[in-house]
Amino acid sequence: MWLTQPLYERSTRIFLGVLLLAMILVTLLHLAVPADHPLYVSAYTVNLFGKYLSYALLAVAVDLVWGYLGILSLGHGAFFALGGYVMGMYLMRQIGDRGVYGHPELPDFMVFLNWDALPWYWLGSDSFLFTALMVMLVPGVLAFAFGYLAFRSRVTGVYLSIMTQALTFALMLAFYRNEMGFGGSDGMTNFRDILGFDLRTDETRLALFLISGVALAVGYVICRALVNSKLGRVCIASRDAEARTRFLGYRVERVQLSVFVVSAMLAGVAGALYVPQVGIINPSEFAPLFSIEIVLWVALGGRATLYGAVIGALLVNYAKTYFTGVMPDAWLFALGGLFVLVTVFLPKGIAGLLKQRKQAKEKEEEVPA
Amino acid sequence: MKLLKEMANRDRVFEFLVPQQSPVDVRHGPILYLEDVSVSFDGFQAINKLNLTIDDGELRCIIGPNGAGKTTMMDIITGKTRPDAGSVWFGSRHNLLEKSEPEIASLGIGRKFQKPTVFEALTVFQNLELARATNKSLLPTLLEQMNGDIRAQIEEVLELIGLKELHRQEAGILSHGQKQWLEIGMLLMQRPRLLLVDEPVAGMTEQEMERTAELLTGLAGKQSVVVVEHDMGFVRSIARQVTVLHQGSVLAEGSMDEVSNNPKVIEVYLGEEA
Amino acid sequence: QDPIRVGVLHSLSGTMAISETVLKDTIEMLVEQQNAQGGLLGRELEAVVVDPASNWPLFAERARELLDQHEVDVVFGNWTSVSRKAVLPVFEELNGLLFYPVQYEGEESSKNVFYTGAAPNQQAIPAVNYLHEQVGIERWVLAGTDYVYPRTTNRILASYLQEEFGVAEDDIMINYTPFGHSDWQNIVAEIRRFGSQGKKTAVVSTINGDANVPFYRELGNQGIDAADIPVVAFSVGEQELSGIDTGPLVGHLAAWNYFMSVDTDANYDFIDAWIDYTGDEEAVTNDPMEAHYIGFNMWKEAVRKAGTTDVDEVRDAIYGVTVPNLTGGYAVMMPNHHITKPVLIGEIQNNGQFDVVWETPGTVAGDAWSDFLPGSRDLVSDWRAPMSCGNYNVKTGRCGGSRAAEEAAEALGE
Amino acid sequence: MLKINQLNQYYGQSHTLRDLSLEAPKGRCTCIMGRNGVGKTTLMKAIMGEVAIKDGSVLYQGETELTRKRVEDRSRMGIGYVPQGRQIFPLLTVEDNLRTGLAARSDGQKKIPERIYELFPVLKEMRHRRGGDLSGGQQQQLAIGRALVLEPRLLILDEPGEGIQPNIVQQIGEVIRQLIEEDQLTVLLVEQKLPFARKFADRFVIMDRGKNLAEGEIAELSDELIKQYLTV
Amino acid sequence: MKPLLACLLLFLTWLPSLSIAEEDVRAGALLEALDVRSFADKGEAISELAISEDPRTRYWLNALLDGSLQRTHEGRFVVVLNNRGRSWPVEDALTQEDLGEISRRELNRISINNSLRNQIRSLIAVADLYSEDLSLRRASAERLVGEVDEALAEFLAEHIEQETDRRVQQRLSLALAIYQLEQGELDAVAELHGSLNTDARIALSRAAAQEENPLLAQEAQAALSAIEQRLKMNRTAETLYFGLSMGSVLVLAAIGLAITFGVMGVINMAHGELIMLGAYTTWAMQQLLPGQPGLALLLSIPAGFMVSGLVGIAMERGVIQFLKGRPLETLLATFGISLMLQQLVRTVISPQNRTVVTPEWMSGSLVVNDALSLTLNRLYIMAFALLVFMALIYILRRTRLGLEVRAVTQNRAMARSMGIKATRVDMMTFGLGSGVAGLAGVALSQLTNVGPNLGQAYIIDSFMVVVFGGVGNLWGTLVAGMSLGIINQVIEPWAGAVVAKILVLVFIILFIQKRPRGLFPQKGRAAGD
Ligand SMILES: Nc1ncnc2c1ncn2[C@@H]1O[C@H](COP(=O)(O)OP(=O)(O)OP(=O)(O)O)[C@@H](O)[C@H]1O
Ligand SMILES: Nc1ncnc2c1ncn2[C@@H]1O[C@H](COP(=O)(O)OP(=O)(O)OP(=O)(O)O)[C@@H](O)[C@H]1O
Ligand SMILES: [Mg+2]
Ligand SMILES: [Mg+2]
Repeated sequence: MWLTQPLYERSTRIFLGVLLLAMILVTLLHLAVPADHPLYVSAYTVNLFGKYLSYALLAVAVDLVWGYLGILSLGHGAFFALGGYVMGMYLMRQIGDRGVYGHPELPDFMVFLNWDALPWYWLGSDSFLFTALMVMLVPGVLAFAFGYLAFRSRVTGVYLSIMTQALTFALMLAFYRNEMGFGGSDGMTNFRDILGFDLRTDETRLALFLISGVALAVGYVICRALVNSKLGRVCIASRDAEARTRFLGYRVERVQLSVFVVSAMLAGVAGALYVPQVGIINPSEFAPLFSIEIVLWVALGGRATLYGAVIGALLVNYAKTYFTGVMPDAWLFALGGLFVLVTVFLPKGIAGLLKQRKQAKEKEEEVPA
Repeated sequence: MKLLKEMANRDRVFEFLVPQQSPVDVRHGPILYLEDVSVSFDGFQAINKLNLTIDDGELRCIIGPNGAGKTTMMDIITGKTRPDAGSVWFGSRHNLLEKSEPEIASLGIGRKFQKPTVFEALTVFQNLELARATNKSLLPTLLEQMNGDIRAQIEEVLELIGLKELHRQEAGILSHGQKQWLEIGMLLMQRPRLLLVDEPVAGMTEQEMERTAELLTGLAGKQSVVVVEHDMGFVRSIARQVTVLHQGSVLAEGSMDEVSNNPKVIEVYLGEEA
Repeated sequence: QDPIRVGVLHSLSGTMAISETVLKDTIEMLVEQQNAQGGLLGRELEAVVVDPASNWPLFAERARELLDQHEVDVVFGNWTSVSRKAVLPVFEELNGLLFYPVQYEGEESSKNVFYTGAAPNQQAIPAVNYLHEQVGIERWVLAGTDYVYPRTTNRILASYLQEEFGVAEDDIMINYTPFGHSDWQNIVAEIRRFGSQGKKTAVVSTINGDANVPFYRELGNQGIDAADIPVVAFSVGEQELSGIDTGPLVGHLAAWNYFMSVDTDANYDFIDAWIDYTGDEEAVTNDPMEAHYIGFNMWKEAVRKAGTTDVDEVRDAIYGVTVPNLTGGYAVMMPNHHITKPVLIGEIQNNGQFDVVWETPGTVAGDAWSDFLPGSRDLVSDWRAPMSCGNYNVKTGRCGGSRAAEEAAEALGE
Repeated sequence: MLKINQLNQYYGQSHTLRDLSLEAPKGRCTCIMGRNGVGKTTLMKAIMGEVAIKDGSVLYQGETELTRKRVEDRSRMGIGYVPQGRQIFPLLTVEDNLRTGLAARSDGQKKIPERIYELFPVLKEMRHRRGGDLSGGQQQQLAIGRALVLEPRLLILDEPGEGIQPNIVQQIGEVIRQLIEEDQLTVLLVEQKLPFARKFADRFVIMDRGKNLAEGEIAELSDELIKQYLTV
Repeated sequence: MKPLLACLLLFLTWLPSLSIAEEDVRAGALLEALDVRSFADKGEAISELAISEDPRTRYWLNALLDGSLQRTHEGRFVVVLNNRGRSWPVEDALTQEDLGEISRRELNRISINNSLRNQIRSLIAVADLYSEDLSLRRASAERLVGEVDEALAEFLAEHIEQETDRRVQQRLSLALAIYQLEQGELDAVAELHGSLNTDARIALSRAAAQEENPLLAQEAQAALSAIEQRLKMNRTAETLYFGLSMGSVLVLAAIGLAITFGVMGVINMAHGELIMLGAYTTWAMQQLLPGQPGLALLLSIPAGFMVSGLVGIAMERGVIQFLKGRPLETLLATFGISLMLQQLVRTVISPQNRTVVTPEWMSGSLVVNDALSLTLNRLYIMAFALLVFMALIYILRRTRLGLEVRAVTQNRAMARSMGIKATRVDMMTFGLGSGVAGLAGVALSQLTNVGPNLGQAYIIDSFMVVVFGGVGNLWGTLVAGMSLGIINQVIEPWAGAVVAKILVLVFIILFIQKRPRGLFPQKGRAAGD
């Protein structure tokens, strides 16, 4: 089947292997090593890794549309945030009557706004299955509506990029409004448990970390299968010569739309995994700058490689954590400098560097032969 | 060399040259029918009441001065440009003005562009693969698997266009002439009912021109071919029926000899010496 | 001996750096001063600074890092409400201690947070009292940035104005703008029209941060004078004014619990120390800095009293701790984790300072739950045993939601 | 006028020009021929500095080592270039396209020489149209016109007749001859079409796989040579 | 308003002065009376002071007004000359002798509040009616509208005759008419008919609402509806003005980007920071030329252009030139640069906002009529935006540089083959776009915060404007900026600022569906591929 096809491919195997190994290692180091041992991985770190992994999935989603379809989405944060909000609503409902006002059904911010019933769009948010569905559907539907309009009228290039930016910006402003019923600027926080498991225990954290890893693996394989298929080549074709692809008989806008929707859904899943791990979702995830940052991860890691996106996301976020800790006053210099240096010296990102290495090695092997 | 000999053997019928079953209805006349087509750009009348019919299986050469509207005419047929007035029919069933580019392409109209356009980031092989006539809607495209049949088809064309050695190269690095060939190859893979070929031999050597001429004449009969070219030698070698366009409408039509002796054509196009 | 670690959780980059960096400096200064006096419990103090970069999820991550990795004994930090909400679960889970220095919307009382800034009843309510009683305001514009603090404050104020002063609904205009709003032409024009109906009008501004400069500029340019329509602001302090040319703003008001211009020796000492610390003769002090000053001293006293930095013991010791504030009075830590504060109304002067024109006779105790909101009217907060609850409903006699209450119930059950 | 010595050029790993040497004498038209992909365009680009060369030299006017000159300066030294694929500026008007050539003129002239419009009347007609809107052949004429604006001493033409109607191709040929005869212009021409080459060139060079395999006066271009090198 | 007249009398009758010693004792007592806690008592004391016959009254009132009248701990009255820093230079309030610097700890301000400030201003205004200075008289007449009491009315009725300036006369009779209307005089309605003055309108609506005099009520009502009609028109004009001025800010912010992004194709995320640098240049200029904010502002125009332009050139040389043909990568690199520039400003200058003073000639508004006044700063900015725009159009359309820029961006290799020095052109173009961003910064410093976040606030809007107008088309940028400004300001009154912003964004998204290449797309074949 086309979906399993990437599993026979070397790069995918390496990727999955490394990911699996890392997950096992972290789990072992967390569970089996005593806390005072230098190799011990604390719950804090596990949590951090879990967050990175959900970012990595997001980056893969962006790479799918940017790298292969040529659509520079400056609004993928919107899909991520929507997935996050759907999950946030579920988590909010799980609080039940343990909120500060003790209302059995309404979240605190609604009690505070004097609402007496849940708005219709909150219906079903107490069911996990429904939530799991909506996590993909909501971003998917938005991506479909937006993409349908945009691709049908052949909005391309920077126009499309800026429109995605406008989309996420508009959503941000809208979610900041208290009347929207999503908690306004404070968003949702103070979550208690998920599926009955207490979110504040180390075990749940570890589980979330592992689930994020699995989600990343699955998402990666799906994307890989997609880009390896003929459809993937059509994507590249339409990226480079859209009109020509049409003259071959491909309905480019449908290709774009479907891949865009898949990518948005993946972003939604990433958001849903992210929220329980960081414990808050608020409109700042819709901020255009965040969406730009995602693109930067991908560019830094290496565009149109998928694994590059993962590397980029992990690296930049780790760098951010590291720098804000050790040099709080100057970390922006370091991060900004990193971006500049990588673009100037590593045009194809880190993945490009790896490829070059590999090729150089192959060359060396060839020469004596 | 071997291939060339084979090519020379005109009896041979290439598998991929067999036209695809197509819903185009040509029982009642021509395969392509343009009537009173006009288009203007910012007030400039590029096509002016153009009438043109192409019969099924015909090979038609279209010549005419630079800017006469030849490429624009092809743009109209393939749906890239919408005319201001007139009608364009494909067979007697399909009104091309109502269709989008992909629809027109899947009806069986293939086109080679004046400036060669290939997918530069894909390999030569993949370029041909994408062009191959097959169901091009979403799911089949996603699920299609490479198999021996397809590969054989592609390799055949690869050999024909002389790019076998380069088939794993990205198309972006090809030279101008190689891109021309690749585009012809893509056209062949498409197996269209009607081929629109815009200046196929620009940048080719004499011998390559001959090869192209053979290829095109070989196609005619089963498929309809419309060729635009400025190289008179080439046109002469393939032409049966020639149409001369001038300032957006037909100036003359007839056999090559008739046309090349037409004083008006000589004046605006051929010049004394040709 | 190990130093006592004091966590500092203020954004040093991003949009909030503008307000928060001085607070980081304040804590560093206080730590330095304390060390100069021989530390605390015979141990050195050490400030651990991290940068949450104005990013709310990062606040939670950083908080966890401070408590989990750096094992700090206390944290001073946060500015925005949302950042506080983001770190709250972390502090409750890891049983940390957070001193929050900014005026806020109330409606919260956590076992692990001490609110040293003003609750709405320590700022908003006295301010409108002043305007109504002393200035004779009859018509009100409640203008704010669209987020929780202004929304809450305005809701409280609207119901307070209607209930207490019988202001008609028509005489209240509520207006919200996005963060960083910069084009105020229309709104100011509207305010001008609203204010020119013959009744004395005032604007109660909960406009936040960067939006203030263009707002005041537009006021000045459209010729709205403090004498015609005074603006009383709850988020504009000396820090914000230092970025504005205050010439046209003279006479507009602000309500705080501290002004740099307050004429006390303690204040002058603090200012001088601050100027020396920053090396900037023009450096200004403001209300949240005073809140940190009070919070730091309270924590210090509590640690002394408890003889340890253990969170639970410090918490138990801190109730009732009284330290001098900078305006000539005393601040007491209440069992609801809020403190007592005087409320001052100041008029803007042309040198970017405020001149106090009115103050509450004594200090006001902070109220976690507003008396003017239907949902929270019945809630009280008292973290001392045996109640030990942040949101005890006096009507139902139950302690809602909080984790501590659950624990208490469990403990009782066993 | 132009002397190329042992030129080597690589695209990444692939060796495109191999020890290529050739000469374009002053006041004559040298025609380079060869199959597709043998490196003709690459050679032209190497002369113009658009591709980097590995080693070898390109001597201009007997003394100037072109490889050491910046790209911009080459046109200022009197080299006009008509690239393959036209390369006009699509969003500039025809007039502006022509005006770009004025930059390289040493006499600081600000006006487009009338001569260009006389040669290609169509350009005058379409003066205010965007270059990109023109038909293929019109663009080709524009590209040649643009190169002539700078009144070159050496003119490099890469398949100039491509896509141009026959009578204009003739005309272009005649113009080139005229310039050669009147102004002692040197021309380096890439051309596949034998009749054209035979008619307008003085010398020929046959290239294959990046090498110069044969050269001589155009009269010496025998059918044998053609068969040997130009047949696929 | 008794004191008003009293004060007036004082200024009229210039009494021979008493002996110095006597005078000082009296004056001391007058000032002493001011130093009381209660503002009511202070008000009394001010009236006392006003009717005292001391020639220094005006000096004291002014000092009181701007808060510089203070008292030392020893009880001496002083006037503070400069109130920044820890010690302040002062002079004696009675003798005006220089007392050197006194620590601020030693000083207590005689504070006033808004109502006292009002009182003092009115006192001064009445006195100003006699000033030689026409502008003072006009301002004073302006102030008196709506403040007339019985005593003043009588006086004014006489005074109008003596006044020579028509504007002052008109204002005074308006002021008088309002008073008369309040007294129930029917004639006054005619005088107020059609007046857009707020106090007049209030007086009319009061008159219309009262019931004792039905005839008056009726007349007043009629006058009022005429006024409403005119007000509506003025409001429309006002909204239009707001829209245009917001539009010109958008245009100004975006126009530099229209060059670096629109023409050169560099997705310049650091554009906002270049704007910020321009704004900081204005601040620095004002620091260099203290006391001359206007001159400093004018000088900042070339300076801001240079600073941002040079930084832009450095960016181009240092980074962007290596990214030729990789436009998307420029997003990455310039984003990095933008982070660094922001932090640079934070560490080198300060994370806090800086004060940029608005020069006298730029503050306030141009009064068209009582209901419509155009804020001067925005008027200037509008003109400035147009000027910058015209200059750019000229450069790009009419100069050699413009041609070369366009040639290089469309086909770099070919342009170089044509002898165009592409490197230099790139540098100049990017410098030009950046410099223009700097100009925008200079202008914005007059409207908004000058702080490290300034750029962030404008970057998204700028991209929106450029794209909406059609990339690569300067006219498009102009029209797009202006229309977005107007749309926003038209929606805002009924939808609120937040929703207006959202609606504008939605509008842009939908609009682009209709015209996928902006308002003024590049047309023709070439644009297609
Ligand atoms: N989008 C457009 N905008 C303006 N003019 C156009 C446009 N498309 C074509 N034209 C004009 O229409 C005329 C016909 O162009 P077309 O490309 O069809 O010519 P052609 O016959 O193919 O010429 P050639 O043999 O040189 O390729 C030309 O003069 C061209 O300038
Ligand atoms: N950018 C490139 N990178 C790698 N290889 C290239 C590149 N450009 C051209 N080539 C290769 O170099 C060889 C020579 O190309 P060139 O364009 O010089 O051929 P040409 O002789 O001009 O052919 P034609 O007659 O088709 O124009 C070709 O095989 C081509 O594939
Ligand atoms: Mg054509
Ligand atoms: Mg070539």
